[in-house]
Amino acid sequence: MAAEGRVRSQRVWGFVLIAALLVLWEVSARTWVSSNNWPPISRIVVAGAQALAAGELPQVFGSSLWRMLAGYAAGAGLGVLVGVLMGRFRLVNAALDTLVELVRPIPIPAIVPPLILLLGIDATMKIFIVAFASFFPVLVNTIAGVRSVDRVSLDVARTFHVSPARTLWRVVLPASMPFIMVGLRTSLALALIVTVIAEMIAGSEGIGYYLMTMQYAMRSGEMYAAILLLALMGYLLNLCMLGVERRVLHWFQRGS
Amino acid sequence: QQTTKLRVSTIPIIDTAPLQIARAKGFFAQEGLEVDTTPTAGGAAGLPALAAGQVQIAFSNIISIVLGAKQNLGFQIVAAGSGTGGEPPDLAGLIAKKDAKLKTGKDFEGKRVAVNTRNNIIWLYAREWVRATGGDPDKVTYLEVPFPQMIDAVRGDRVDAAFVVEPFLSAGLSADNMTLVGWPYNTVRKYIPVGQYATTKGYLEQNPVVIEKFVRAYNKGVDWANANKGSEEWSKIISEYTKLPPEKIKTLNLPPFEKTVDPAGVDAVVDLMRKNNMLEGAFDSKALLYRTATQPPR
Amino acid sequence: MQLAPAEVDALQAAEPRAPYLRLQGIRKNFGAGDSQTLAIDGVDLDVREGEFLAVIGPSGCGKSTLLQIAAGLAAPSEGVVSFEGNAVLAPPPGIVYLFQQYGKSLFPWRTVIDNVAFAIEHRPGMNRERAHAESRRYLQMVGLGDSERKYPWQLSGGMQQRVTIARALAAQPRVLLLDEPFSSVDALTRLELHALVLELWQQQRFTAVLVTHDVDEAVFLADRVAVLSRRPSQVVEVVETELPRPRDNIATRELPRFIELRHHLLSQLLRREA
Amino acid sequence: MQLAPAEVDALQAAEPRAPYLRLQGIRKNFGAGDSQTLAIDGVDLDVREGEFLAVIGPSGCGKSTLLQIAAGLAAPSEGVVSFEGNAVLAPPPGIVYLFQQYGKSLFPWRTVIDNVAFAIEHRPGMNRERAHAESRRYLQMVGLGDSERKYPWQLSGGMQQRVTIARALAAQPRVLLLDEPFSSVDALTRLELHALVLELWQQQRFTAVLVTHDVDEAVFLADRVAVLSRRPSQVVEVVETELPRPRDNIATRELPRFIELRHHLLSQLLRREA
Amino acid sequence: MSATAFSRRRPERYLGLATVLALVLALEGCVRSGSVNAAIVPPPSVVIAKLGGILTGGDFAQPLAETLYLLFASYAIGCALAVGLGLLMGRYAFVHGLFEPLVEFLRPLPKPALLPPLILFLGLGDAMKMTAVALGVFFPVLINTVQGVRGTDPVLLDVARTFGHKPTAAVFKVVLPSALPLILAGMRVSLGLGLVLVIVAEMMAGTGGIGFLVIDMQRSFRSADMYAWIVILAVLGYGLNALFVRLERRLIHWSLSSTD
Ligand SMILES: Nc1ncnc2c1ncn2[C@@H]1O[C@H](COP(=O)(O)OP(=O)(O)OP(=O)(O)O)[C@@H](O)[C@H]1O
Ligand SMILES: Nc1ncnc2c1ncn2[C@@H]1O[C@H](COP(=O)(O)OP(=O)(O)OP(=O)(O)O)[C@@H](O)[C@H]1O
Ligand SMILES: [Mg+2]
Ligand SMILES: [Mg+2]
Repeated sequence: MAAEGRVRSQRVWGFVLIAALLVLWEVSARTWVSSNNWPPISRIVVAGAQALAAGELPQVFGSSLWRMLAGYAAGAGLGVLVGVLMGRFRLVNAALDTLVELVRPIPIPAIVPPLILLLGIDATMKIFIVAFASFFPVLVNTIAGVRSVDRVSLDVARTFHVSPARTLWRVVLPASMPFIMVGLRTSLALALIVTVIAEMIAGSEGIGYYLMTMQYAMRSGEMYAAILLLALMGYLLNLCMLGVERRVLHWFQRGS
Repeated sequence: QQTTKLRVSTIPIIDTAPLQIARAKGFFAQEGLEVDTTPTAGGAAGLPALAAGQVQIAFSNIISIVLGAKQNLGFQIVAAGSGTGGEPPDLAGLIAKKDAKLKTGKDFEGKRVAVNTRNNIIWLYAREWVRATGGDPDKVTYLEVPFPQMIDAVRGDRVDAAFVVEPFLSAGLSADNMTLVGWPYNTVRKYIPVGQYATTKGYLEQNPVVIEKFVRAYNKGVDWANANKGSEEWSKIISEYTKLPPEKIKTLNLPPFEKTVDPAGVDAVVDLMRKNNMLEGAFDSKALLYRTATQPPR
Repeated sequence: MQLAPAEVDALQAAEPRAPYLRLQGIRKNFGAGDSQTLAIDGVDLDVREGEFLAVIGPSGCGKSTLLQIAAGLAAPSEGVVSFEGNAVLAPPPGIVYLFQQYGKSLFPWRTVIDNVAFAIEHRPGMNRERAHAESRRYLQMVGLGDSERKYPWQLSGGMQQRVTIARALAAQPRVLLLDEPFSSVDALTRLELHALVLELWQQQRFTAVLVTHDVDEAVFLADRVAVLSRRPSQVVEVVETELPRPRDNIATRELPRFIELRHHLLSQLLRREA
Repeated sequence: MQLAPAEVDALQAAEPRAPYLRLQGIRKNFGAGDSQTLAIDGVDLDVREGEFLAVIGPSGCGKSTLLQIAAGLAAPSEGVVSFEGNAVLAPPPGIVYLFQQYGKSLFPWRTVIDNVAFAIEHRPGMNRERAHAESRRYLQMVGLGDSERKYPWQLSGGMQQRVTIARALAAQPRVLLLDEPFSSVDALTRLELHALVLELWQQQRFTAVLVTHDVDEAVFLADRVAVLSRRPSQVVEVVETELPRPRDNIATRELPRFIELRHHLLSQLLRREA
Repeated sequence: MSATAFSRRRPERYLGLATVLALVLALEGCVRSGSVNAAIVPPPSVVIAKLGGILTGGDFAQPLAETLYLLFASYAIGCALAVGLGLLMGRYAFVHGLFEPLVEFLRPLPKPALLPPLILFLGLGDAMKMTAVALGVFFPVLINTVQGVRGTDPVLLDVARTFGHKPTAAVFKVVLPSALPLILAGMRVSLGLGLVLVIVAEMMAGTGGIGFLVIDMQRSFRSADMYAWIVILAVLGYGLNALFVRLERRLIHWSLSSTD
């Protein structure tokens, strides 16, 4: 707890660092880097403020956010579920392991045509893509977490005749939480990334489409404004996750 | 009268102006069509979506349509989109640094040229331009660079020249130390087809009337575009879907929009594709053009 | 402690009962190939219903392993365990094993009281309040009433150990297998815990098997004491304590039989080298 | 064991020495706000150079905490620790603390011998072979010569505990702080370990502080025994054992002084309730 | 152990193959029955035939080598930096505070969105691709490492202190091994991610490798060839993961021992 407070106060330096980088950006854009693709921060802020005021950006972000959350919830939820089962039961693991490892390296852009065929070009497809991407980090971390659960913990549950299902829920799950949480955080950022990418494939909604259009319209100010806002959104979402993590994992992180 | 819903995959670039105009001016509604345009990035997902039946019509470049038709996806061109006129300017040009002193294809040997994707139309015409101006296209390196990054790439000497489209072309030319080297489209052949609207044989057989209505309304958009190019309303409509600032739209130099596709032009493209190993075996380019593409419906 | 149960007990201890928890020909091998360790080499042991059996033996001889096998937590390499006539292949309902590694057997994400509640919260008809009330009762018995909201890592070693005792007792098992449950507590606490365990044992009439290194403790608590040999371990001898109940911290320990047994067992243990 | 060192020892134990390891006004608070626990409430204790000091006290009173403070592993909330005249703010070279939680203090990714080698492998002039040879020597001393290539989870509780003893001894510290090091071993092993520790203590002339729950052990091994009170703990009394060295398992334990001390300390511990 | 474990694992291994085989057969059935457009999803049998052609033709070595080179280089860079920074961030509150905001701002940014500055500053070559991929590999390993470091048992750290190990030595001897299960989990996530990113980078940069081939075939609607390459990709991913699992078994057998 004290350590957490210390980190929080040190975070100030993190923001100082970011501010310094932004100043460097401003200076570089005004002096030696001259490209339409590298506008000064001040121009980005102005463009961003206008887009925000016009209600354009809030609408764009809102529509992305729900797609992202839907896909993330599905993918991460399934990741934990399948991960716990695969980590715990040999047979489930044997049945799915090969399949998972064959599917994991397939890049989404490569399977866009069949996805369109099966899921259309609208929300369903995008949500699926987000879920697909969120699934694997959670799965891999969950399996690793479940496998690292101490045998004594499991035996305690057995000797008190706790049912296997309840053991999963009350012992295996909390014990693997350090792994699961970190998988969830990895996937959260990934979900955001993939939402944007999926929106670039087709459709006229969301951050991805906005970034794409602004780039092709040579309005790099708006484009970077959206990127910075995206970063901010990711930061805030991660902060929420950290809040959850502090409650769930207080017992784990006392080493720090 | 009952309205028919039609989903059209487009690309939010200047080339699709007539379609957007026809929509904005209500030409489709007059024909009893409700057209819903779905933008896809660079058109990559457009033809797959068409083949999958998720859209009924897709705007795409001629090369992709030919390649798809070759793989028995049943594509049919129903209307003209964009192309080059009888003389420059085109929608795309080859630019380089002034001090690079690049003039002809011969100068390009051993040099690097930026194209948006290899094995596609920009690449094809870049090669053919090199050939047409006395160079060997195989001695040139073609690097894939997204259009928005091409100017940076030239300026940063990552490439020696770029075959770039509007609005980046105008932006590039307005920068200092940049010059136009050539108009590959026009140099290779006048009146060549670039972008077209395609549908599938399956849809055509079931809905010939819908397609006629679509093309008729679209052609009204073409007429309007050619007549009102540069007007306030024109800028407004274009700006609406491309997000380009209106003042920039006014400065763009555009060829006229066409209502028909020249079958000879398609043949020529197919020949070029063969010449550059993009196509093997027999291909009947006549069968690719539905009648609405050569004879505008009354 | 009334006289009646004590008398019954003395009787029960004397007269042999039907097989209750039975270990037959138990052998246990760890590892494979060259690095094999034969931990237990043919142990036969009958635990009688309701008795208090103590097991002593040198460090590393296989006492914990044996208890885990009896609890259905580990499988013997050879031999059979049966409980009330049925083969034990998984932890049978009614048998609870208290781990020697008390630190590891507490869940770090649960508070002390929730750790105790773990033993009972899943039972039919239990809810959170009842489980907590029950757990609190046992925590108070082991002297940890004021630490219920702490986490295990906030407790001293001896306190952690007492939590595991509370948890095992709260489960009210029919057979309680205790693996060095008092190793980390001071003399007084240990006496208090002895009294507590004996009292509950007499009230609830469960069967207790206790592994300990403390010969005094073994003799004081048990009806019978089993002595294991060095690894690979076998049963060297099983002695009836034949001490009267209720037992008293001072009186019992001064009985000639107690002193004699203590001496005998200690010399058994100390002799093994020779 | 020759007579000479024993005589020296008896002398040393009698005559007070210069402050060596000194705890002054130590208080220790855990937590903050409402959930505060005052574990130690003003402890003053001087450990003399070369002496064997035992510390006894009830479970949870703060013995481990006190030893960790003395080792420089934990900071006191108030008070000062000094070692050879210098304030202890971090673990000073020469002081080694042996953890009560032996299971947790072994590295699961290291074999037994590598766990022991951990204590010395980083020293100047050490290489892998020498560290292993040295570690092997100490493992043999604690009776684990044949388990050196096993991993901690393959050992029994008592064996794990002996590994930590071997590790602490291998470090050859000037001050060795032992926190219930013999709690999980059987009677014979315990006697052997007592002999081992005493022998090394006399050979290497280090200072030993031993926390234990076993009063016999405390009296048998120590020069002085400190008794702590319940939490918040204070020093109740420090007794000189005044028993001759070398000590003998049978003879020493039969000395009247031994029996008297044992009785006194036990009643001290058992009385605290009243 | 090995003898029994082996005979027990054998049928299980077939189970995994059986699952895959069943799915492939189901797909074949779907395509053949016409319920799925064969032009977009070619029947597996056709893909396998193409695959045979590629493998016997021998032109798979070159793109495979390019892809693997890019993958290994960026993976190694990304992991090394992530573990290094992760150890520092997990250990020192100041470093954590200094970098955490930046990391958390950069982490959710899509690499395509970073393409403009990447191309602007790094050009079009391997440097740009490696940076993009290494960046993607970097973050999962980093946050897993930080988490692992923070979970190190204080008792183990105190053991190192009491035996007089220097703090830096303790990082390598105590913190790193203790965090290893989490670090390896992160690296395993990143391995899959890295492969995907390499392919995507090759698709976007279009200079070669499997990614370029795949996207090129997709653009020319040669789906059977494309899927043949995707199968190669999938098997590649499977193989890399299998290697990784072996490594994991060696490095953290002590942590996996509980599941025997
Ligand atoms: N998982 C394992 N793998 C290999 N050997 C093991 C394993 N578990 C226990 N052993 C070995 O089996 C023997 C018996 O272990 P066990 O824990 O039962 O001893 P114990 O009698 O309980 O000892 P203690 O009194 O020290 O707790 C030991 O020699 C130990 O090394
Ligand atoms: N990290 C902590 N947070 C809160 N309280 C703690 C913490 N560590 C120890 N305590 C408390 O401090 C007191 C003393 O603990 P300590 O471990 O020193 O006792 P001990 O004398 O060694 O007991 P034992 O003989 O049982 O090992 C205990 O009441 C314990 O609850
Ligand atoms: Mg044991
Ligand atoms: Mg203690």
